[in-house]
Amino acid sequence: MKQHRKNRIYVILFIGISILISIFLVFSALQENINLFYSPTDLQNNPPMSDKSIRAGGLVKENSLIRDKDSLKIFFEITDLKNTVSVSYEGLLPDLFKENKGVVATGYFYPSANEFVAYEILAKHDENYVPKEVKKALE
Amino acid sequence: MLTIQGLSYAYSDRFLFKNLSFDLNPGELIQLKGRNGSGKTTLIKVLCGILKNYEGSISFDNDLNLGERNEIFYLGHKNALKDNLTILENLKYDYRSDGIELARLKENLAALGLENYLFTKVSDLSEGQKRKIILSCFLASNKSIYLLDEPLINLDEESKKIVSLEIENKINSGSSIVFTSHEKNILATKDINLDKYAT
Amino acid sequence: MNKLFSAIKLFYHKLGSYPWFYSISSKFLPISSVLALMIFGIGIVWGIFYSPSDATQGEIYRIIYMHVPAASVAQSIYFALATAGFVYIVWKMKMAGLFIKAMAPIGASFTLLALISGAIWGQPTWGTWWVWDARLTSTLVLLLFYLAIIGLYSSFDNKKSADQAVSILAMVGAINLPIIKKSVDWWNTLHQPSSIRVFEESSISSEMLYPLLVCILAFYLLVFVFGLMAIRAEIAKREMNKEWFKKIIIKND
Amino acid sequence: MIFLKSFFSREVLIYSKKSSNVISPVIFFLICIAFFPLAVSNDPNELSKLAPGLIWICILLAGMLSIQTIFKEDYDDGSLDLFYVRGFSMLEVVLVKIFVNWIFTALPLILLSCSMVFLLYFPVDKLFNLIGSLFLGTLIISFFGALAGALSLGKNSILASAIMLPLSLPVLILGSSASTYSNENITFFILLLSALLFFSVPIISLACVGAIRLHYE
Repeated sequence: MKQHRKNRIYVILFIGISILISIFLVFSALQENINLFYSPTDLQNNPPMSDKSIRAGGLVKENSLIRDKDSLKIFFEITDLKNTVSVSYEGLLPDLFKENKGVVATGYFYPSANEFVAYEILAKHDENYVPKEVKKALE
Repeated sequence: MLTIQGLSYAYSDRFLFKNLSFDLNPGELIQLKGRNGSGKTTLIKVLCGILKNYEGSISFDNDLNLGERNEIFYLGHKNALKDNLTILENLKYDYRSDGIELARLKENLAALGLENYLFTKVSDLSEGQKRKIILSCFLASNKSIYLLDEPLINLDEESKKIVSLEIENKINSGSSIVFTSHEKNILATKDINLDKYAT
Repeated sequence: MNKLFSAIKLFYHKLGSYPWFYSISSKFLPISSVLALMIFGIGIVWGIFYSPSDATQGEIYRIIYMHVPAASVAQSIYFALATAGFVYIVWKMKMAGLFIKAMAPIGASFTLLALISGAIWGQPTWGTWWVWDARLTSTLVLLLFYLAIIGLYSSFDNKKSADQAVSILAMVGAINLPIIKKSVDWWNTLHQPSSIRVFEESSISSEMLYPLLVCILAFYLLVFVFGLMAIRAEIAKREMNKEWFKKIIIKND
Repeated sequence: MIFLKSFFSREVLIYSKKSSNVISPVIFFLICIAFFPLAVSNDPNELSKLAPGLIWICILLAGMLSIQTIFKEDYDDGSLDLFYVRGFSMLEVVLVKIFVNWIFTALPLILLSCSMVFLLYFPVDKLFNLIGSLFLGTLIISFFGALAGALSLGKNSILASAIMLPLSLPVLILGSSASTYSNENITFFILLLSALLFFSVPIISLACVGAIRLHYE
């Protein structure tokens, strides 16, 4: 067996084995369902520690938006049609923030008061396009 | 024994030399001649396997791809020495000096006048002295093929004599040498003038 | 079966030879450029004027007819470069190296077009010109890859090693692009879960889809035409002093 | 195999003798980190929010400095020619060189980033995440840097960074988010980073071998 042919086989083995290992690692990583994003139900069932900044998201409950007169404080509730969580936020709301539209808040959750104090709000946008006429027809 | 058939080498589609064929038999001393840029250094690099995309074939003891390479000693323009290491540290890890005991190397270094520089950094040495470090490996090594690119350049007279003497010893002991040099007084068994093969 | 195989092999070798490609392309060029411009005109006019306006975003979404084709063309040109790189490394076909050199600037300009149209599109909906969302960010990375290829090519003086370097980079880039896209998407869901699928064309209604498909076809034809021109220019540059090239020039004029 | 051992000790000797290899990335890293509080803001919770990303960016840039000249010295002084003459398999040469370079330049930076707990108010409980992800991330980045260095051997180094940085993007994303999330999610990131490592090691080192070869046309 010529030397350089042996080398070639080592190289191919080297590539094959390490790519197999990497595929195995990716799969085992995906099993590890980490939880970076909490829906109101997650917040109820297994609440994170309140000193950990987490992301909570859901639909803004119909007419649950209360604006404090003197300060910029805002209270509203987010729901995933199973449970609701009340959210307090101080600051400007993004222009796409509307009731029963999706929202993602980053902040701290206090299970005792079932209250989520957010320091950042991102508006979610519904995803698909529907021509104006069709949308009117649906309503 | 090295046989070369139809060897041609092109650099960015301009042929340096075209279908050059010759044999390098044991005990033969070939001097490569030709103007600057006629491809002398390139030919040496091709023969020792640094440059690979040549046309034609080079077979070593008719084993086509020069599989076992440790039978070739290559001395190039660049010395391949590490500047921040001392002479002995360089020699410790340089493949050209493997298989040679340290005492022999020290002997050769002393012969070439480097005996009290063994522990100085290579960066503090002159070009000629750096050259002598590699030549000390050359003096002590016994390979079957030597490819030397300007072995005698910027050497003092005395060292030139030592090296030329050693070249003759190696030829008599059956090794074969291809070298390039502008020295006149080395009697080569065969001359190859690359200008004849230029396109 | 092997008749077909030898036909492909013959075509493959012919593709590699400059003279054959140069003469064939001179025949194809006029027809395909007219065809490309025509389809481009139809697609754009249909998309801009005759398709319905969107419910939530009104008229501005029409930029989709420029942005989505440009982005998809930019992506496929890069993978074409990667395959050309693979062909160059494995079979040492000179034409493949030349293909990469010729197509890289075209790919880069279409990526730039996709970026600019994406920014214009993002402006009304987000209120800012640049949105660090998944799609635009990976398009920006694609642009960086193109610029790396062009830069690497120009830094070599010897054509052969330039082609080889560029092929290696194109292949390595192509292997890493999906990974980068995945990680950028994943990064985006971290900051903006189920972010706006503003740029996905899958979820749009059919009246809008047809003009979009026409535009995409038009863009690919345009790339084909520009590609032909660029490759011919590159062949001319490399084969200027060759006999066959002089003969063609003398024969033409 | 004997070649590997002697080549490894040769590289270690070269790096240990050349202290500038170790010191310049460290100095660059510290200066780079020091700029942010001066330029951005020095209030603690703002800095601790930015800290993971800053550390990763500065380590990426500091690592970039030394990794790109990994083959330059051997190419200039002719050692690479000898490897070809002797018929060493360039894959081993590349792997050993990258590993030794990683030991001498990246490890000190990782140890140094532990001090960021004080300088950048980095939350102490997440230090383990940071070190773990840095450990893997810097190794992956060294491979991309080596490829960039090999491709632009003997050319200006701006190009090398233009090649290396886009490739290191996934590592930056995974690494910096690994250091922001709490400890129990760390296994997810470590698994992904090692998957990336095992995926890019063979491909990128082979590309390096090809890239070096092309300078010998």
